[in-house]
This record gives sequence, structure tokens and C-alpha cells, in this order.
Amino acid sequence: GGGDDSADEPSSGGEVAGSTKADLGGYLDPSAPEGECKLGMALPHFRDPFWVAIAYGAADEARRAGCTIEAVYEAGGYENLDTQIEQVEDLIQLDVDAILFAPNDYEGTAAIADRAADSGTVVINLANMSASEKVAYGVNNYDPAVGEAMADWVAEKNPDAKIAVLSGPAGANWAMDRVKGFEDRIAESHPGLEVVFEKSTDVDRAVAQQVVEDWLVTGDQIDAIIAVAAPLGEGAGAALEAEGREGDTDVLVSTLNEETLNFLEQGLVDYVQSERPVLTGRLGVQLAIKSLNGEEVDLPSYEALTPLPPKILYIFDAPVYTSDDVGSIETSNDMAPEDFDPSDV
Amino acid sequence: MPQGNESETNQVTEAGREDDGLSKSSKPSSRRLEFTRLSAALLQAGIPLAAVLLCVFFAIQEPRFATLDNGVNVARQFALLAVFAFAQAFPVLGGGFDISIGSQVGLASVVMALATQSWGLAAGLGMSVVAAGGVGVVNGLTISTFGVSPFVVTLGMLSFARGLALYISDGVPIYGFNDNFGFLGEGEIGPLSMPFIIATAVFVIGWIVLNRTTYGRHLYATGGNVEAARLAGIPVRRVKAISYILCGVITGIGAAVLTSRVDSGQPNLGTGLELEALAAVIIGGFALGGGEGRLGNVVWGAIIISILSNGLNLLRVSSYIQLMAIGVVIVTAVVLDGWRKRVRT
Amino acid sequence: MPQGNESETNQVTEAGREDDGLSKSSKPSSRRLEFTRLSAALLQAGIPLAAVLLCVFFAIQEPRFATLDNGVNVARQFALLAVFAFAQAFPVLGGGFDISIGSQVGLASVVMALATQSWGLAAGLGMSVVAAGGVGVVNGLTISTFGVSPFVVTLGMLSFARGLALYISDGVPIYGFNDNFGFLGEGEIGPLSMPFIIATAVFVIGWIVLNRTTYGRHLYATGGNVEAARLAGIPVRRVKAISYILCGVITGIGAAVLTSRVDSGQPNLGTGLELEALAAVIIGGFALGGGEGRLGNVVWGAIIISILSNGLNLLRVSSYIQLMAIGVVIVTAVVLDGWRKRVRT
Amino acid sequence: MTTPTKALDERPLLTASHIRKAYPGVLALDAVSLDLYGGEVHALVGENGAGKSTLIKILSGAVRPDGGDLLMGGVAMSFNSPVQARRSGVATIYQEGSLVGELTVEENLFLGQELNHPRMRFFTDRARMAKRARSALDEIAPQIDISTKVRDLPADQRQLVEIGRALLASMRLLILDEPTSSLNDREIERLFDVVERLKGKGVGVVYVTHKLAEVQQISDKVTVLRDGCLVATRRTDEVEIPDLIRMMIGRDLSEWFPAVKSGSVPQEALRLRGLSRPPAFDDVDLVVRKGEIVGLAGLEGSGQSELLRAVVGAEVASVGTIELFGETVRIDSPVDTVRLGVAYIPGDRQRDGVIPALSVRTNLALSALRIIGRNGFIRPRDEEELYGSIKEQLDIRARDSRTAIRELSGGNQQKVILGRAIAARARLFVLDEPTRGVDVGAKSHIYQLVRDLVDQEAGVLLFSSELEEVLGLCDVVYVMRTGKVVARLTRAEASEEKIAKLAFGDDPVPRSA
Ligand SMILES: Nc1ncnc2c1ncn2[C@@H]1O[C@H](COP(=O)(O)OP(=O)(O)OP(=O)(O)O)[C@@H](O)[C@H]1O
Ligand SMILES: Nc1ncnc2c1ncn2[C@@H]1O[C@H](COP(=O)(O)OP(=O)(O)OP(=O)(O)O)[C@@H](O)[C@H]1O
Ligand SMILES: [Mg+2]
Ligand SMILES: [Mg+2]
Repeated sequence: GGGDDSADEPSSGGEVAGSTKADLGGYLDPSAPEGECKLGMALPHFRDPFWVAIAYGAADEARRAGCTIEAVYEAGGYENLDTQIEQVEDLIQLDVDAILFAPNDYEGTAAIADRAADSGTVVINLANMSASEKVAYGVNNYDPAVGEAMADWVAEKNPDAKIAVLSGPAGANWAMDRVKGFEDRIAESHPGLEVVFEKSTDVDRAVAQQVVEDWLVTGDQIDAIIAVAAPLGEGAGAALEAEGREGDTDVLVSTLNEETLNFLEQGLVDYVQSERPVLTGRLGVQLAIKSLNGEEVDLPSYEALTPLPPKILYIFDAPVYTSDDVGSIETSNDMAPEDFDPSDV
Repeated sequence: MPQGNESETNQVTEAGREDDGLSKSSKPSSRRLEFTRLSAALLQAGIPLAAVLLCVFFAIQEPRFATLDNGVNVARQFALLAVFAFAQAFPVLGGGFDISIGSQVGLASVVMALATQSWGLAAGLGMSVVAAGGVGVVNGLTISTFGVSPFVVTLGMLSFARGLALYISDGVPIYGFNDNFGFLGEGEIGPLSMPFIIATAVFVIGWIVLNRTTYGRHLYATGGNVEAARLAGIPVRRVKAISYILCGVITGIGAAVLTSRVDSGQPNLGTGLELEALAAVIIGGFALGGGEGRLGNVVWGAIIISILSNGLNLLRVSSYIQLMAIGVVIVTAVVLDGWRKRVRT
Repeated sequence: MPQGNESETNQVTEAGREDDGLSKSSKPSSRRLEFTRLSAALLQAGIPLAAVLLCVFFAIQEPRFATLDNGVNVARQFALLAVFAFAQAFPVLGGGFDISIGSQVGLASVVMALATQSWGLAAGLGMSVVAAGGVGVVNGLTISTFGVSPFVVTLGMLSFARGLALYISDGVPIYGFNDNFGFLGEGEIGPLSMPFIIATAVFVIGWIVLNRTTYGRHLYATGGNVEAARLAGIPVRRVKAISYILCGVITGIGAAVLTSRVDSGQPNLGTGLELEALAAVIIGGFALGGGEGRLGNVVWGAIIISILSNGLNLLRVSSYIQLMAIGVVIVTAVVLDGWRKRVRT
Repeated sequence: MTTPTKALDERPLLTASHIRKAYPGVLALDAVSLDLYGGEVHALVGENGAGKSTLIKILSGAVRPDGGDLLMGGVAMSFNSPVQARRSGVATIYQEGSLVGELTVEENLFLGQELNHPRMRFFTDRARMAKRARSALDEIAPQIDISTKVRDLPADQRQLVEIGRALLASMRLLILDEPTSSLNDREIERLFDVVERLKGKGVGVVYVTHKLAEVQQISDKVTVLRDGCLVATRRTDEVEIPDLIRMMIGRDLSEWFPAVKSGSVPQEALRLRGLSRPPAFDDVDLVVRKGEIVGLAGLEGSGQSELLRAVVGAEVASVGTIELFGETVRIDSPVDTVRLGVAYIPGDRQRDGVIPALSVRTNLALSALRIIGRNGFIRPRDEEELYGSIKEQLDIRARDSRTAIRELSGGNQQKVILGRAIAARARLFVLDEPTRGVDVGAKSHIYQLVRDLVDQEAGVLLFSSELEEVLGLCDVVYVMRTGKVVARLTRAEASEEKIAKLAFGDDPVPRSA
């Protein structure tokens, strides 16, 4: 783990090595560990820069706060729930103090989260939740809000828009929450909007591109394409460009990363939402430290998306960027630096 | 022409082994004999030897690998893979293979969850076996009735059964079971985990079927030379069909354990499992093309794969390098085994 | 004379695909004979017939399926798959197969992106071929030197090459190319897309290698009966090794096209492609086990798969039902083909 | 001649009437009718491709006829599968081996007829099977260990296992398709004893062979097939061998073995010095000169096939040197020997010779690609021409050059493999049972061809289990016994008795050579 080199951090000039409250999005006051702080991470996969950014946020925050990262495991995909459970078992064997855990499934990881907590490990959920009483905290983007904001934006531009939805992997909670937020908002407030195509796919740019090309061939009018993950939006943008139809159709993407930013600059994508995964990772580490220290944390009250874990910190005010914002987009909460290797921290 | 690319390769490599039936009966030269005897124990080992080397390596690198706790941990992880490897062994022996195992798991998981909700755990277990076994029936009948390639049929089934699982469950996991649901996957009897006990039972029964029943002989014969078996009056189509059904039934048992372990019906459960199971079988010395292989060696194949992933996790090897290491170790183990076989004859 | 060979290869395939021996005995009674003659034209078709039926069905259900626009669309999608299917055809003919194709694509994609950034597009293309071809060299040498199962070796490589791709790229896509980078994947010359032109070129060269060179004869012989080939003085190990190298080289070409199409170096590109390519090859009448099959028929295998996914997308079939439909159609096509072959003999 | 058996006027055991079978482009059987009686051996003879094996496959349910009827004990049967035929008491030994190489001898003996445990129906009764297997083999092949894997047995022992398997079945009719093609005289005798005994028990026997002397020796009746038609069925004691030949090929066969033209050239094609690969063969010295046919004799399994395989590099000898055309060479694989101008015909054509799915033409040209190829490219026209010329020489009967070789009759497949060696324009030919399964007409043809090869200054090293063939064809004979060369005899010195005596090793013989 590279976390050890926090010792080498230059701390001259009165500069504090740790994060500030602003670095934590204003959600928490930073703490430093009072005792040992060995962290382990179990994430669904690294096929999407989103998880790389989470890992970066956590690793960087751990470095600043003086924790070590013992191991970072990825399950290789959402479908590999059983692999993930084994990885958490292996983290327990490693005797880490806290596990930053982004479960592949809600209930399916309840038992293992319980088991980890029972073994004396602090469990923090990142971005995905486990149905466990014993998880100390969860940190999550408020996913329905992502879909709601998209519905509002489309409706404002064209109240009778025809929409195609790339709804992400079958059964993934985050994807379903976004789509649900979108659809609920239409039902509530935008009766003119109509979903003409919807397809769930893996988070794979080439697959999305193919699907959108097929949709375009039908000649049906599509005013907007909703993509619940970055590669889906990239695929949609590329398909539109290939057919020369990027002017007719707006593409809305739920994730800000290097490529969606590119696409925004080129006009292939028209709306990008920041999920702030780096911030999510930072908050996770801070919550772990606070739990280890025995500090109490006051969370704002809200309507929880999932009944468990009992304490979830939601990130609400995700910024939205459109072509107007090009040039002034803040990316440090969304992207890992170029040279960051998530598998080796 | 049998499909035995594997066994053919062997023939080439072990050039000249095939005709010298006499070599077995009479003595190799005396110096050679001594050497053979000295290292016999080791060389006989082959794949087991590879497994032991792996263990020693991991134990030296990370003492926690060799703890009893981790032993129990690995035994459970091993058991979950082994059941599916035993399932795969049957069609492989008959000259085919089943790459729909992973999808059978998804389907069985969903069906089991629904059945448990309605009729209780026993019915759930039964329905898991019925669902995967049913898939096996369709596979077996299609392959044997139409005489088409097992690869295509089970690939089609891989797609179909997964689609069906998603369709039945609407793509979302099925939750809400009481505590004893987890017993199959997480329970323990004495020091033995339930998955381990179940895997052992499946092994014993499978071994008896293969080595002590008429059906077992017929399966070996059919895989070894289908035309000869047919001419000898063996109902080769039925024999093949049954191998897929047995594969499905065993997969159903494994699926129940896995479903219990993830405490939910997961339509995406088991993705990619078919290749892992096939790898365990082939590492265990079975020939793709059929007719060759002992069930006991499949155990070793499964042990290698599960030790490998556990050990690398405990060594905190980064996930990308893990992928590389897994590739290298698997190939090395098989090369080692091939070399042993050549030395022995 | 070319025609002579046409029917010869025909013979080769037609003979003996049946592994069950039973089909041999089905007799064309005189009534049957007449029927055979009447429908000969159709039955000769087999897999092509299935493709045509599929087209007719889709065109009736959705007129836009049959537009020129969609034709171009399908042709491109087809071409992307066909190249990999041609690659797969070589090891399959030699009695093995390569399931590392998908990972080769990921590795080649990353390598190509990095090389393009440093030295320009031509170098990038070259390095894509070198990277995948290099993997082919390792596969080929390992399989032929140690005489171990192609399944295990290429499965190990599947893991290793993907790990390497992720390692090189730090798990994140490599972006930022100028506009001509997309030409290989998206460009058009007249009505023909670049992928289609490239696929055609690969087909022509592949066909010549298989049907008009000594190497081609040696490959068929090695796959057909490796021991007989060896005794006839064919360097069977080298022949097999070369088949994996050719597979890698062709995969490298396909990877370049795919990378250009997604306009970025993607370490996860091509996941699962190996099975799709293998499916196209087997649907095209190749025997797993080797020695049988015509490259021309692989074209039809690829056509079926690509039409199917395009047509179902146009029909707006839900993604779960699409999975089921794909399974059913693939199996049906092969069953139909098997039935045709039996009627003909 | 056999002893007279029971009255032949009982009802036939099995009647085949007007059996018809067409393959694409060939009428393999055309309205063939046959009555088979219990307690009688019925021989079936005919040229390669005459339809013998096809008829047998129909009788045993392996192939369905296009027309005609089978009556068993007067009841119409439709043998849709080998299972039904077996249940009705038909046991068959097929021409092309039907054993499972990966299984042991014992498992093969009970293949498809496993003994079940008396109480547990699905379980095998291993003890009983082992006992029965041993006693069945003791009758015909006491030397075979029943726990050996069949793929480790030489060709002759495999054939014996097949016979053993048929003997274990409870049968009324035993069908044998060329059972002796790789057996030596002693083994053949043992087989005939068994056949006689079964005959005595009222079992009917169908016997296919190309060795017409065997027909005379064992059969009561003989049926001749030609081009799928039945020429005649006769009582064996009413016909002589020349009559049979005339019926089979439509003409007399005058010359048998070709005359020796000239002596050999002094140059050596092959010299072995102390070649060993224990336990197959040990310390073999041997010379083949250009223009000379050298034969190996001795009991099959004395190391001859293994020696031939070592010479061509199929297996690498552990000790000793091989000189080819005057130079000591290092041989790692057949690639090396083929490049140096050696051609090999394997003893087991099914396993080591044919590439079943490929066309006759491609199979034939396989070792000649470096001759007809141009910079690695092949023109099909050249292959076709090559095939055309060899087909003439060897009288290969195939529908056309694009027919897959597996559709050819056994003897015709053998001719293609022989053609492959000839097409390679080799300077040394290594032939293991070159005429296995070849009919009488073609045989003398092949003998002439082999003689022509040496007249063009090639060398030939051959092994045949037919002593007559070795004596008739070879200029020099090496006799082997348990892996050692026990004698080198010139044509003048060699005789059947002498070789037999040396081969069986009844008394210790000093090595000459
Ligand atoms: N470049 C191509 N793109 C698409 N389809 C093609 C292409 N080339 C050939 N085909 C189609 O593939 C089928 C087989 O092609 P072709 O007849 O050239 O091959 P073949 O010689 O019969 O087979 P083989 O190459 O195995 O010898 C034909 O139906 C043809 O229309
Ligand atoms: N599976 C098949 N497909 C096509 N033709 C076949 C097939 N089997 C046999 N034939 C043809 O049927 C004819 C009779 O063959 P069969 O094997 O019965 O000859 P045979 O008398 O046994 O010859 P041999 O003495 O060489 O064994 C031959 O012309 C052969 O080519
Ligand atoms: Mg062609
Ligand atoms: Mg025959």
C-alpha cells in the first residue's frame, strides 16, 4: 500500500496535510485516526472510470489522513457477487480495521457485511448499499435526483420530446434508481415526454453504440437519449456522429469523466452530470476514521432510498454541465489523476 | 473422428507411447527405474504437486494464509467451485461440454427464491434442482436428438436461460427470506461448512456413478469412441443426453448453495462460472473430446483455482496483476502435469 | 480450375460431420428422394436459408429493417464480428480454439492507442497487430511445445492478456485522438464501410491460405487426424502454432478497427467476443476437433448473429426476451442445418 | 476342409432378401439375397468395394438398408440399431476396429454387455466380469493382460480383443469382417478352433476375408459379391480357389509374385547399427540396399512394427544409429525422414493413415505437396493430375477425386495410403502390412508396383504377417523374435519352415548377418 508515504509528506510552512471541510464538499469536518487505521476496499469492478475515481478519492484521503490501504479488490463485474463475497472474506482474513465496501448487491451482501462487522471490522458502504444493520455508514449519490434532473432538463427544452433510454445493467440498483427517478418525474410533472426506446445493456461503449445505431435506423424521431453511465453516453454520441445526427438529438449522461467532457466539448453530448465519485471516496474514508475513533456524526435527515444501512450520507447537489459551461468545468471531484493506478495503492 | 484435440495432442507429444504396449509389462532400464522410484511420489503427483507448491509459496509469503481460519475459508470457496466442476465433468466425459452452467445457476437461483417464498425452503431447493435439471434435459435432448454441436446448443442455452432468469425476475434480485435460508451456504456442522459437506456428498455419488455403474462405463465408452460404443450396442444418444441432465441436476444443487450464500435470488448469479468449472475439469486431466479423466483429479483442479485466488488476495496482489498471475499459474500447472505424464511413460 | 476445388471443399465439409453415426443410416426412400430434388435448392442452403428466413421475418415485422440504410448498418456490424470469426477459424481447423481473442482485443486496443499517441496512426495499427499477434505466438508455442490443452492455455491467456491490458492502461480508457483515428472503424469508401472492406480483404486472404497453399492443406490434415498427418511428414506442431499466430494477427487487425470505432484505447474492449466468434465458426459448420469447415460458411454464421441482434433491436424486443430469442434462433439454425445435411446424404 | 455338419435343410437362421443400399454415386448393394444357417460357416468374398462390409453392417444393424428384408427365424426384423441386432443374438466384429482405446481390455470386452450386480441393477459386477474376461481371453489370447488400456495394444492383439468380445456375447450368429488381416498363423489357428467349436454349438458364422485359403479351410459355403451384386453362392467343397478368383474379378489371375529382375545396387539406402528401443526391439543391425526389398518376418509383436516406426521417426530409438543413403542422420520426427526421401505406410490405417474428412485427392497428395507446390502455393489442377496417374496404377475405386476417404471401402482406403507413399517419390519405402485388407487382384498389382519401385533403385523395407508375402516378394528376410534379429536370410535360403522355426525360437539359433 502506498498510503505509508504520508509520513514523507512535506508539512512545512504550516500547511496541513489533511483535507479541509471544503475538500469534503462541506459535508464533514475532517478527522485524523487516533489508533491504527488499516483499510481494505472491495469494489464491483474497474471497467468504468467511476470506480477508479472512487478508489482514488479513498486512497488520497487515506494518505492525507494517515491511514494505510491494505488491499483493493475488484470483483470483475456486477454479476460476480459470489466473487465479491469471497473477497470480503479474504479482507477479514487480512485483519483490516475498516472495509470500504461497494457491494454488488443490496441483500446479497447483507450476510457478509454482518460477518465482517461481527469480526470487529468497521464496514462503510460506498455508492452501493448493503442490507445490513451492522454497516456503520453509507455514502451515496442520490440517484433518483440524477434522473429527475435529466427529465426536467429535457422537458424544459421540449415538453413533447421523444426519448430513448440506455438503462444500464439489468438489476443494478443505481441504474434502476436513476431510471426510476426519471420515469417518476415524467409521470409526475412532464406528461408530454414519451419514452420510445429503452434497453438495458452492460456498461459497454461498443454495445451502446450498436444499439443506438439500430434505433437510428428505424428513422423514428429521437429528441433525447438518456444514458445512466458514461460509456453508454459515449456510445450514443459516437453513433449519432457516425450517422451525422448529433444536431437532432440531445445526449444526457449521468457521469463526468475525461471522455464525456471531450464529447461535451465536441457537441456530441449535451448534458453531463457530476456524480463526484472522488468526493464519495473521501467521505467514506472520513466516516471510517470517525467510526474507528468512536466519534458521533450528525447526518442530515432525508427520505432514505434503502432502509439499510441505518446511517447513509447522501450527496445531493450534484452539479450539471452543458455546452455553455465548457471551459469552466471543475473535475477534481470526478476524475482520478492520469497517473493513478487503482489496482496499486 | 473424435473431437479429441486434447488426446491427439497428447499422442503427438508422448510420441510413441501408443504402440509399445510391451513397455508397461516389462522393465525400464535399471538406472531409470531407480530415479523413477525415488521421485515417483512427487511425479505421480503432478497437479497435486502444483497445488502443494502453491500453498507453500503462499504460506511463506503471508503467514495468515496458513491459519486454520483461512483453511475453513478456502475450503468453503473451494467447495462452491468444486460442485460445478463435478457437474461439468459429466458432459466433458461424454465428449461435449456445457457452457450454460452459469446461466443455469442464474435461472435456478431465481426459481428457488420464488419457490421458497411461496412454499418454503425445501420446495425452493427442489425447484432449484428442477430448474437447472430442466435446462439439462433440454440441452441433452437437443444435442442428442439433432446431433448438433454441444457448443452451439449450450451457448444458445447460455443466452436463453439467462434471458429467462432476467425475464422471470424482471431483472431485479429477489429478497426477503428468513434466517434459515442462509444455512446451505453459510451454515456449519462442526468444523465443516455446509458447502463443503454438500460438495463431498456430490463427489461421492458422482464417483460411484462414474466408476461403479453401467452408466459410468457407457459414458466413458461414448466419449472415448462414439462409433465403437454405438456398434457395441450402447445407446449413445441417451448416454449423452443423460450426461447433460446430470450436469443440470448437480448445477441445481450448487445453485441452491450459492443462492443461499448470497441470501437472495439473483438472475445474474454464476456468470462466467462455466469456464471456471471447465478449467477445473481440464486442469484435472480430462480431455476435451471425452473418454478420459478421473473425478478425483477434478478436486485438484478446483483446489488450485480456489487457493490461487485466495492466496493472491491475501498477498494483496493488485487485481490486474492477479489476472496475469492466474493465467500464468494455470498454464504452468498444466504444463507441469503434461511433463509428469511424459516422464512417467 | 477453381470450380473443381469449389466442390471439393464442399465434399470435405459434407462428409462426416455426423458424430453419432446414426444419421448415416437414414435412407432416402424414393418418395423422399423426389422431395429432396424438389427442394434441393433450398436445402442446399441450410445456414444461408436460416439467414434468409430471419431477414424475411424481420422485414415483414419492421419494414425499416429492409432499407439500404440498415443494410449498410448491418454490414458494418457484421464485418466487425466476421473478422474475429475468420481469426477463430484457423485454430479451430487445426483441432483447437482460442478463447483469448477477446482479451487480445483489449490488449491490442491499449497498445494501439499508446503507439498512436507516440508515433501516429500507421504505427498504431502495426502495433495492434504486433500485440495480438504476439499473444498468438505465445499461445501457439505453449500449446505446441508442451502439448497441453488449447482450452487451458488460451483460458490462461484470456486472464493474462486482460490483466496486462488493464495494467498498461491503469484500467482507464486512453483518449484523445484526432479525427482520422476513426477512419478504420467509421470511414466509408463509396457505399462500403471500412470495416466491411477490411473484413472482405481478410476473407480473401484467409481463403487463399486455406485453399491454395501447402499450409492450408497441412492445417486441414492436422485437424483431421493429427497422428496420420505427423506420419505423413507434416510438422504438426508448427502447423498448430502457426494457426494461433494467424489467429492473433487477424485479431489484431480486427482490434484496430474496433479501437478506431470506439475512438479510444479500451482495456476492456472485446470482452466475450471469443465466444461470439466461436459461435459464428461453429454455426458455419466447422467441427470442434478440427479438420472440417469452409471459410465461406463462417460468413453465414457471422451474418446470422449480426442480423439477429440488429433485427431484434429494430423490433424493440425487450432485452431479456432478446437474450432468449438469440438462444433459440442460434440453436434452431444449427438444427436446421444438421437436418439438411442428413437429408442430403 | 471342414467336417460335415448338421443337415443344411433346416430353416435358415437369418435370411436377407433383396437387400439394396445406395450411397451417393454408388450402388453398394443391389438386391443381394442370402440364407444363413446355424452350425454353418458362410464365407463372403469379393473385390475391394464389392459391398461385403456394407452387407455386414446391414446384417448387424449398423446401417439401414434402402430396400429389402431381413428375416430372423422366419420373422421380419428391422434392425434399426446395433442394440436390436445384438438382442436378437447377432454378434459382429467390424472391419475397422470398434474398440475404445481409453478403456481397458476388460472394459472393452464387456462394452455394451456389462454384467450387472445381481441385486443392484444399475451397478456393475466387477468381480464377475474380470473372471469371465480372463477366461474368454484365455481361449484365444492368453498373453493379453486384461487391465491394459486397449490403445496400448498392437494391432493384432486389438483384433483378438474384438474376437474375445464377440465370444462373450450370447449369440446365434457371429459375423466376422476380415478378422485375420493382422493375425499370424498361430493366432489364426486358435481363432479357427473357436469357430469350429461355436459351429458345433449351432451358431451360424459369416466370415469375410481376402485370404482365399482361409475360405477353403474354414467355410461350408461361400458367396461371391461383385460390384454390389451377388455372383453366386456355392458349397465350398464344390469350388477351387481359381474359380473363386474368376467369380470375384472376372478373369484368371496368372502371375502372383513378380519376377526378380536384377540384383541390388551396392549403395545402401538404410543401415541400422545397434538400434534399440527397449522393450520393443533391441540391438538391431540391418541393411537395405537400393534396388532391394528387405522383409521382416517373425511373430507379430516381435518388434517389427516398432522397428519400422523408429526408422521413420514416429518414435525415437533410444540407442544406436540410423544411416540413410550413406549418412548418419539424427531423426526426431517423421518430418526429418520424409524430407530425406523416406515414405511410410502405417500398419494401422485407421489410426495412423487416413484423414477421414478429407478428400481422396487431398489424402493422396499429402506427402507430395512439396513436389507439386510452387512456393507454398497449390494448384488444385496439379493435385488432380497426381491423383489421376496414381489412381490408374493402383486401381483405386472412388466415385471421384473429391470423395471423402472415409466413404471408401477398407481396401480402397489402403490403396490411397499406398498411393500417398508412392506420390512422395521417396527413395526408401517403409511398409507395414502394405496389403492389409487388399483383394487378391489388387494384391498382385501392388506386388508388381513394389518391385517396380526397387527397379527404379529405391529401397524397400517391409513387414507382413503373411509369411507367403514376405517369401514371395523379398530379396532378403530378417527374422525377429522378441525384439531381436535372430537371422538374416537371402531369398534362396528362406523357406517357410525355416522362418517359422526361427520365429518361434523352438531352439536357440546363432545369429547370422
Ligand atoms: N467477402 C465476402 N463477404 C460476404 N460474403 C462473402 C464474401 N465472399 C464470399 N461470400 C459468400 O460466402 C459464401 C462462400 O463463399 P465462396 O464460395 O467464395 O467460398 P468457398 O470457396 O465455397 O468456401 P471455402 O472458402 O471454404 O473454400 C458464398 O455464399 C459467398 O456469397
Ligand atoms: N459411408 C459411406 N459413404 C459412401 N459410400 C460408401 C460408404 N461406405 C461404403 N461406401 C461405398 O460402398 C461400396 C461398398 O463398400 P464396402 O465397404 O462394402 O466394400 P467391401 O466389399 O467391404 O470392400 P473391402 O474389401 O475393401 O473392405 C464402396 O464403393 C464404397 O465406396
Ligand atoms: Mg471456394
Ligand atoms: Mg470391407
